[in-house]
Amino acid sequence: MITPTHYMLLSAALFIIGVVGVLVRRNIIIIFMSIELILNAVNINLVALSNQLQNQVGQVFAIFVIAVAAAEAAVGLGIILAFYRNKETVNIDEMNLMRW
Amino acid sequence: MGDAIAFYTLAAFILGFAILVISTRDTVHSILFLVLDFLFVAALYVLLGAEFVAVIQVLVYAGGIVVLYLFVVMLVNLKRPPEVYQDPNRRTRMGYALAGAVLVELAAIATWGYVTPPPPAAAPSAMPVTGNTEQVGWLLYTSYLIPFEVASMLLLVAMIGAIVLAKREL
Amino acid sequence: MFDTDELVLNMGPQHPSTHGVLRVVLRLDGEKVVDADVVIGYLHRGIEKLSENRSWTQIILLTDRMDYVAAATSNVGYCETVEKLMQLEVPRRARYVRTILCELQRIASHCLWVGTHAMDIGAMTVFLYAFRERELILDLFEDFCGARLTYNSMRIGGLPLDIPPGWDKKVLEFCRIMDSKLDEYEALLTHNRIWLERTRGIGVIDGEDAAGLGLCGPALRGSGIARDVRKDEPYAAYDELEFDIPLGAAGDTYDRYLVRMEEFRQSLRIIRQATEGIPEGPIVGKVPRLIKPAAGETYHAIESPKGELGFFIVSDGKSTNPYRFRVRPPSFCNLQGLRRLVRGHLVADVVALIGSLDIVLGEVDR
Amino acid sequence: MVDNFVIPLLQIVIVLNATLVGVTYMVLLERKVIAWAQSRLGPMRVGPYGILQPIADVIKLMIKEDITPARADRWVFTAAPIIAVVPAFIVYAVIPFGETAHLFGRTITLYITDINVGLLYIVSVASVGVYGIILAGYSSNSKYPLLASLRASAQLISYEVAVTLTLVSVILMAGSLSMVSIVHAQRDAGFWFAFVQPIAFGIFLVGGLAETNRAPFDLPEAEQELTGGFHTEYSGMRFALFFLAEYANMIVVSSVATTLFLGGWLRPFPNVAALAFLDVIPDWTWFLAKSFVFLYVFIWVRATLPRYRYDQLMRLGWKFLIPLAIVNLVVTGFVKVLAG
Repeated sequence: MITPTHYMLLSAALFIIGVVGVLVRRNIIIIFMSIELILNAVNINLVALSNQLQNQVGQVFAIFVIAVAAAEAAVGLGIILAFYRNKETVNIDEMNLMRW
Repeated sequence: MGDAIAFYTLAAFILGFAILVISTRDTVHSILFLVLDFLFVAALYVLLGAEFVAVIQVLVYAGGIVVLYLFVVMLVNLKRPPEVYQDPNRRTRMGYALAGAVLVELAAIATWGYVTPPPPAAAPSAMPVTGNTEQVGWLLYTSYLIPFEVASMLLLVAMIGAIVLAKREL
Repeated sequence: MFDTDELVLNMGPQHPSTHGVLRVVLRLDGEKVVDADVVIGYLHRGIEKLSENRSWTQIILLTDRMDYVAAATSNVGYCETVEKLMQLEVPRRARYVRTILCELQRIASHCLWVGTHAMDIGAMTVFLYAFRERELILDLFEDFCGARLTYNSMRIGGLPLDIPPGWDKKVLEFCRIMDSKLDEYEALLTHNRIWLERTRGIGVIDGEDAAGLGLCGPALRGSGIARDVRKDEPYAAYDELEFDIPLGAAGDTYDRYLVRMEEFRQSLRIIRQATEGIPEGPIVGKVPRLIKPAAGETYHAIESPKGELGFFIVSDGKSTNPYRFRVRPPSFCNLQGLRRLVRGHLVADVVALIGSLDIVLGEVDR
Repeated sequence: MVDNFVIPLLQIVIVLNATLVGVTYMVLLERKVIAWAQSRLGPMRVGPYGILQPIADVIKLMIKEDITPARADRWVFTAAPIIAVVPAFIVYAVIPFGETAHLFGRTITLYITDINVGLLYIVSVASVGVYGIILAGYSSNSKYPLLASLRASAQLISYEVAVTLTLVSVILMAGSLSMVSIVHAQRDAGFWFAFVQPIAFGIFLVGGLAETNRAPFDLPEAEQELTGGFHTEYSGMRFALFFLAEYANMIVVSSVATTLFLGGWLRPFPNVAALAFLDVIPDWTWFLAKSFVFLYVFIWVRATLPRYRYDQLMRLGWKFLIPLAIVNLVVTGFVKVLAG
């Protein structure tokens, strides 16, 4: 029997993988992708609970999360491009100036 | 039984690909694994009876957002590997340790903190429509109309922001 | 301000739309062409040097190999230069036949141009239509001299053979067919919105710049400069025939296209007049058995389909081959404009512009 | 057992095989039609009038050497054609070729499945197909394919927006995302949606041409500019997979257009009782005939029109088609609300 706890554990594990990606990797594109993983972990939770409660509100929120992720990706990648144009790098350890 | 097999298979794929996403050296491979990961998450949504979210997951995440990532990776054709330089003050092990601590905490909460929820509220039955897509749509355009509009505004702002950031000369 | 890398793209020498073995090294910013280096020489056979070791008659067949899609024009150009050097009188009948051949050749060459140009821009049907009509011209040439590509169809002082009986009727019949086929091409292209968008305002060059770069032929007339050797320094029978020189105004790819399309019709007009007015008479003038011009030099140009095709020949008066032989090929001169034309345009326009200049690499490299 | 397992499996096998054969003969049809348009004969050697040409082509492609360029990204290079071809085929799962057929005493549906998010499923699966093209260009480690795949990704994403917006207008009319329900809605309404949504229909056709990389939007594979585009470095079977994907996508687009705008398997004028004698013809015939018309138009357009340039294509998509689709959508919504 698969209970919401199973989904929560899966979600927690996915969340942590994302967190590790954010903390450990230095390529900013990979870090962004790790953030997407984290958002997906949240979505799994929302949808699983929505299924458990027989209430679609969780799915509505999952859709909002996807919308926010799209916005985040657009702006974030815009920043990456602008940054790359100036510094020719996507390594966050080299992004140590507030302005140039 | 079938549910359990499906869940464990999907969970294994989701976690496996997630680990590959953050561990692969080549960014493009990483993006490919991310797409696969999202597809399996979508399959999980189908398993949970949320077809609409599943399709949106594939359409927006796999078909839209990740293509954007791929686009950016191809635009920044790097002359040197992106991760050769490491900040001397970086504490990678600390990162692992912190993440592990959070995992333990989350797992503990999920396992012992989860209380069986009260029986479903009366809200769903008040909906005049049946079917997953219709219900999600109904909620989006009634109870959650304002958040929906805010989200669309956010997307608009993000779009303008992305154009301003990425375009060289306006 | 730093910028993203420029991408260096090698277009050619093996590329489907560089019309041969042209190599263009493009420096791209995204898809925008920042600069272009034109590299030529992949088809260099040393025709000019070879000619200095051939007898005057043998050179005719070398000129076939320069602009191989308009071989008859090169033949005529060379023979007229030698005739000018030797001050030979060419009979009127020969001059008329030369005019017909030159204009047929112009239509054949323009057919090839309109086909490949349209193909470069993606309209592949025009290509096959144009080749269908080019085939008719090749048949006419086959009737006349037996060859379909490298004609060797001219002799110093006149023609090798008289026109076969009934040939003039076939030529007139061809003119009738070609008239309607031209409307077909134009129906597919001239008012096609995509075609307009792809050619209007692409590679604009004003008359002054075009002349300064040494462009010639339709590429120059597209910019509004009325320079046509057939009118300015008439040769063959052009002074006796009526025709107009179509001119463009904007100097863009579309105007160059329109100029060439109108040249089709003008050529047909010339062919009709010339065919109906072929005078009787000998086909060869008084030519010495051994062609050995007196010492001297001369330059003579004719209007080939691609522009001003000039021959500069020096004879030392002693040997039976030229002392110096130099060609001013229109394709080579037009190609100089490419770098100026492509700057600021997109990769897709580069192929449109190469097509619009109508180059033949055999002539560029010689 | 039979109903849940054998019949669906048979349906899948039949649809897949029919599609494969359809694709190969689509290539022949295209060559023939274009040849006739260009006053040629087209393939004539293999079999009478060249009808066995596709078989020869397939054999040729299968036995040709499969080359992986040096310094290509080997895994991605191999995966790209598969990624391109799989979405093109799994879309067929929801396309209704007809309603039902009676065979050996059973009633069999003429579609593999009818899910209630059918249309969104098609759109989302098709959007995954983009990866095949992008990754092919990227992994070839060659400049022309890279340029082509950058073009392709931008083009496909842009036109997807316009196409999806037109689909929303149709969904508004039908009140359902299920492909079968959309056809039923047209039957109940008594007209094809092409007549009430002509703008959406037009945008869908143009967008469909662009989504399948067909002329005049075949920039990602512009032979004259990019020497073949994203599949320049591919050969043999892997090249054939791209080919397969492209033509399968063409069939998908025409099938979707038929279902959404031309009443799917319905006979012409489904509300005119006087034409009821047409019901003798099986419904899937109508579907195939209508799809064929679209395929023919695709080929016809290719034989006629020159190619757009990249920036013009983008301008057409973003500044013309998408605003038009939005206006159409809003107007449809208003009419729908006002009408009841």
